[in-house]
Amino acid sequence: MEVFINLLVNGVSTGLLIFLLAAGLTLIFGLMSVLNFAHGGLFVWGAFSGAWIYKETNSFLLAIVGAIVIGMALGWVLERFLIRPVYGNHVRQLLITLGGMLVLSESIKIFWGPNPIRVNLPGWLEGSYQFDGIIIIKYRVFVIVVGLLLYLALWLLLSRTQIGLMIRAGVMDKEMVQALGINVKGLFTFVFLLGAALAALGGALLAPYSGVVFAEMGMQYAILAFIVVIIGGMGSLQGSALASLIVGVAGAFMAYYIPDLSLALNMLLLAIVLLVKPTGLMGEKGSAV
Amino acid sequence: MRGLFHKVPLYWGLAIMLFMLLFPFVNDSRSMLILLTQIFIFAIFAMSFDILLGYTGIVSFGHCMFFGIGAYSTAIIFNHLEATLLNFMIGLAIGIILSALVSYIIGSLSLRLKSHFYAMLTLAVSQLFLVLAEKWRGLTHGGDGFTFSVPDVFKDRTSFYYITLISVAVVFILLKLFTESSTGKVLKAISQNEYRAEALGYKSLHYKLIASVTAGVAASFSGALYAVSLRFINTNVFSIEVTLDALLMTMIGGLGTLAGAIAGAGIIEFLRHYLSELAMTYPIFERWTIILGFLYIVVLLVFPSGLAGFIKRINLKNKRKMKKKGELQRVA
Amino acid sequence: MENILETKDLSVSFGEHDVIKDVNLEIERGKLISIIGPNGAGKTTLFNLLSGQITSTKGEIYFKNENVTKLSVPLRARRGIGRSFQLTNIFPELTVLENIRLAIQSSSKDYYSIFPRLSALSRQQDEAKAYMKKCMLNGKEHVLAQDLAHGEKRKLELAMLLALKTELLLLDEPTAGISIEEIPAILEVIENIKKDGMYTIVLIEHKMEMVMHLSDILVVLFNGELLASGNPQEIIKDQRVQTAYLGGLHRESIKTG
Amino acid sequence: MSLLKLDNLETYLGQYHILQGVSMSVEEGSITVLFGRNGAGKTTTLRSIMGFNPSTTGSVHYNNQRISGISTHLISRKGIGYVPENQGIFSALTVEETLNLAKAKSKGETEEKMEWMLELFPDLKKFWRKKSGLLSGGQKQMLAIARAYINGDGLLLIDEPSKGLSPIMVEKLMESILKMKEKTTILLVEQNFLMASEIGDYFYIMDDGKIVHKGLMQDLKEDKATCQKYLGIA
Repeated sequence: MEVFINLLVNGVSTGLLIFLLAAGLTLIFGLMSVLNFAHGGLFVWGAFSGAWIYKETNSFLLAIVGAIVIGMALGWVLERFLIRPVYGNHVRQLLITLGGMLVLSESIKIFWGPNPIRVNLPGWLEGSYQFDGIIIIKYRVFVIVVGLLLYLALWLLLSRTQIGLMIRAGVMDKEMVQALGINVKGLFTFVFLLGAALAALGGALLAPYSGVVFAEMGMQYAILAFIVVIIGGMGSLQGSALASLIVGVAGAFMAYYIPDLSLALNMLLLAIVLLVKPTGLMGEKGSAV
Repeated sequence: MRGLFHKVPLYWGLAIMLFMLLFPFVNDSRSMLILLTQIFIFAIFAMSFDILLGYTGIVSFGHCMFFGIGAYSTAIIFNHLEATLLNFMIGLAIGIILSALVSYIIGSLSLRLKSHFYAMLTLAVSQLFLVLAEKWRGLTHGGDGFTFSVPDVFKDRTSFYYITLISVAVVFILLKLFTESSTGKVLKAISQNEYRAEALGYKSLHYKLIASVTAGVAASFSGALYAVSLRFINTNVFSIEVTLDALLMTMIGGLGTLAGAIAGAGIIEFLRHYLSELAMTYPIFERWTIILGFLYIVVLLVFPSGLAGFIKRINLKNKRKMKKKGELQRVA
Repeated sequence: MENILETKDLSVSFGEHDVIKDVNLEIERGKLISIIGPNGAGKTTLFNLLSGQITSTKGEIYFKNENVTKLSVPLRARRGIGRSFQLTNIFPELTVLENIRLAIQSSSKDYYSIFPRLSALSRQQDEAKAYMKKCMLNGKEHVLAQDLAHGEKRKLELAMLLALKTELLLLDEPTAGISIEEIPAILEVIENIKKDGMYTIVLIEHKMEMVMHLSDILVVLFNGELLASGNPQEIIKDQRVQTAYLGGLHRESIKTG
Repeated sequence: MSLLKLDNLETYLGQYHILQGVSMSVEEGSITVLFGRNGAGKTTTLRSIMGFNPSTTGSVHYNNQRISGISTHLISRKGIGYVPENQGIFSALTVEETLNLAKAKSKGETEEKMEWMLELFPDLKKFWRKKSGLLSGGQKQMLAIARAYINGDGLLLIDEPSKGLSPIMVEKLMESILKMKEKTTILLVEQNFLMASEIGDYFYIMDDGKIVHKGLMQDLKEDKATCQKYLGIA
């Protein structure tokens, strides 16, 4: 029982971190059908800059804010210089964002060296809660709370605000949104920066959680996020949330019981979804085939 | 054979081949031979990628897996059995069969999906192979890798140089014939207008499968040669950088030309060689991957059709100029 | 003369809206039939039904006495139903010859061959040249399709249809988007094909002079129904056809529906 | 005074030369109908005005301001509402959300416009919280028109509103469009001659990317020869 609860908490918190990364990917894809391979690069930049700022200033809050700011700045550069020139050309988008990914993760090594760096938990989040033999690590609870709050905030943004309305309409018919006097390019930049901020935040939260960060982490998590986005259905926020939790929880259990197969598990999930419902759990736009 | 090779490129090809055949007599610098051997091996790899991206329009981000399968199959055979040519053939055959199988399975699962999905799926599967190679230590010795001995004919730099040179030439001719065959034309047609190709009665999935199996097999061959050239292997052969090399080489040389892939392999390998030499004095160049990354982005943004496209454009301009001149003269 | 194509009560509806209603057509081999009717009458939909792009909700299609109602586009193409589109659909980066060869390959058996067989190549070459001649594309063998003039692209498309061993050619506005100077050449190609006697052509066309000049039979479609068919000269004088074109039959259909 | 003026527009779609020198003007407070067969270039004309398919040469002036060459959202903000051929319905948004979105970048009396539209199309009020994708074809067309009017009341571009609708529905729509003339100017693309000729003031006829005829609708109705040449059969 203790093991079960611990694994569940682990899984949910990992799942929510993946969700932060996947949310941006799926929103960007839904609005502009741009598949941004470089998204994982923003995540790993968030992780490193968060860890670095925390070490320098000893303020966790500042670390998170700094990571988000840096992530957004890089996101702006990506959008402006890599993605805008290749709008509408899927193959070139794929190719160029992969290049962006490479440059982002390699430049990590220039700033912080090629070796993994250690990250410590902030003091007030160290330790754990204990109930009858069940040990729950504080930081994981913190991640779960933050993740849920962000999901709620995103949901409110999309369903209750005017800009959310514009985004939802844009996903369905970009041209018509323009014809209503709304600047779709501006809207896209907004969504892109939002996605970058979420990815960087995800990275910054992950760093103390895993205790060590390394440049290749970006690609690893990007693949996880892609799997989640496909399983959930391209362009669907709820789908991504659900799939993140599935992947996170299933991964946690797998890592405990059959550790060698944990990545294979995700591939298996992916293969099943692609075979049975290529549009994903909650995808309806028919982005597949 | 008219139409298969236009005359001028044929002469050029023969001249370059002749030069390469004579090269070891002119210059026996060991490092130069090694560099050229490396270029030949990667030229095969890049050509195999060109079949996918350039001729069929399939974006695969996991091409390294076939390279790695070929490399590991040969390496593991040599690790367990004697270093004979026969065993090389066995290792090669295993690699090729495995690659054909893997590419067939992945292809039939996902080639009917949109390009995004295929790109992602191949990336994910190739990472799976990376993990597999790291975890299956009994066979692969994990990330540390292992060394092995190879037949003597491969050990001698000059003879290995010729083996790889002839391999490039043979693979080039085979792939050229393939792209000029009826199947090759259908591939080209699919990359331009898939819907229309279907309407002509071609089942595009079958043709894409043929392309991806062909590419997988050729990549596996280059991987085997690569392993032999190093006499050492580790999980790096499954890394995303290997796929990126293929991308970079074909993009720089120009898609859909095969010769462009060879030229691209030459450019990238030379560049890498000199950059790593520079790194001895300027440590910043240790991170030459980032330079290649920037180069790749610049090529994509500024010369989307690569070196070959650039040359074609200049030729076209000249032709148009000549034509104009002719017209003017006629008017005069 | 036998009928190459017959439709029986062919109907299709999108939602509650009937786009084609109980169309019964009988098309004789070797004839040129023009389908006319005001916009929205269902002409293109009828074409889509015949070529297999969409499937009917009711009724059957017989091609050479075989029921093809349920067959897919490629299968119908194999049997000899071919269609040109309103926008030209060729492979821009292949040469004219290669484009036609692709079509020949598709209709011949050796289409999975991985290495070129020289004998097959030269046979295909000759065959392709014959089609090029029929479609007046002589001398353009090695021109990339993208460098052709607009009208020539249309001709190439027709040549590819013939190369597919198409017996029933469905031509959707073959002169649309083509400059006035190039139209006579296209007309000549269509007449060339018709003269052969092997091909049956169904045409959707708005240019009435052309329709009157080419057609053996005129079919008028209105609101998805077959309003009239027969000799062009007589059809054109039909009062119902005249009003249909101005949208005038709407009121009547309100009464009946 | 002419509210909208197109001067010698030439537009290409890919390699196709669709508009080959289109000049026309729309008088303030009128309904102008653009006729022509399929593929004549009517839809492209509207799309060129909206900036979706900008013309390579020529100009569009609205309210004596040049609007060709600026991006679509800025053109829209000048007060031009657009109803596309496929209606452009945001199927997952409710009627309420759709109309609220239309207000987002609109100036002036949006509440008043909204009220009038709901009065004109009471169905919209009835299905206020329904997803627009679930509306009937006619209701979707009403929603598209209401959205365009609320978004920009200076000029409405309406592309074939009768397409795919039952004759009764078409008649109802045309009546509503005629009523809307009280407060706005309308450029209507239509195939249904009898319907459109009853509500239109002026007409243009396009063929092969050119304007081949124009004038008062009254005159066209009597000009059987022109009617037959361009709209009917020879």
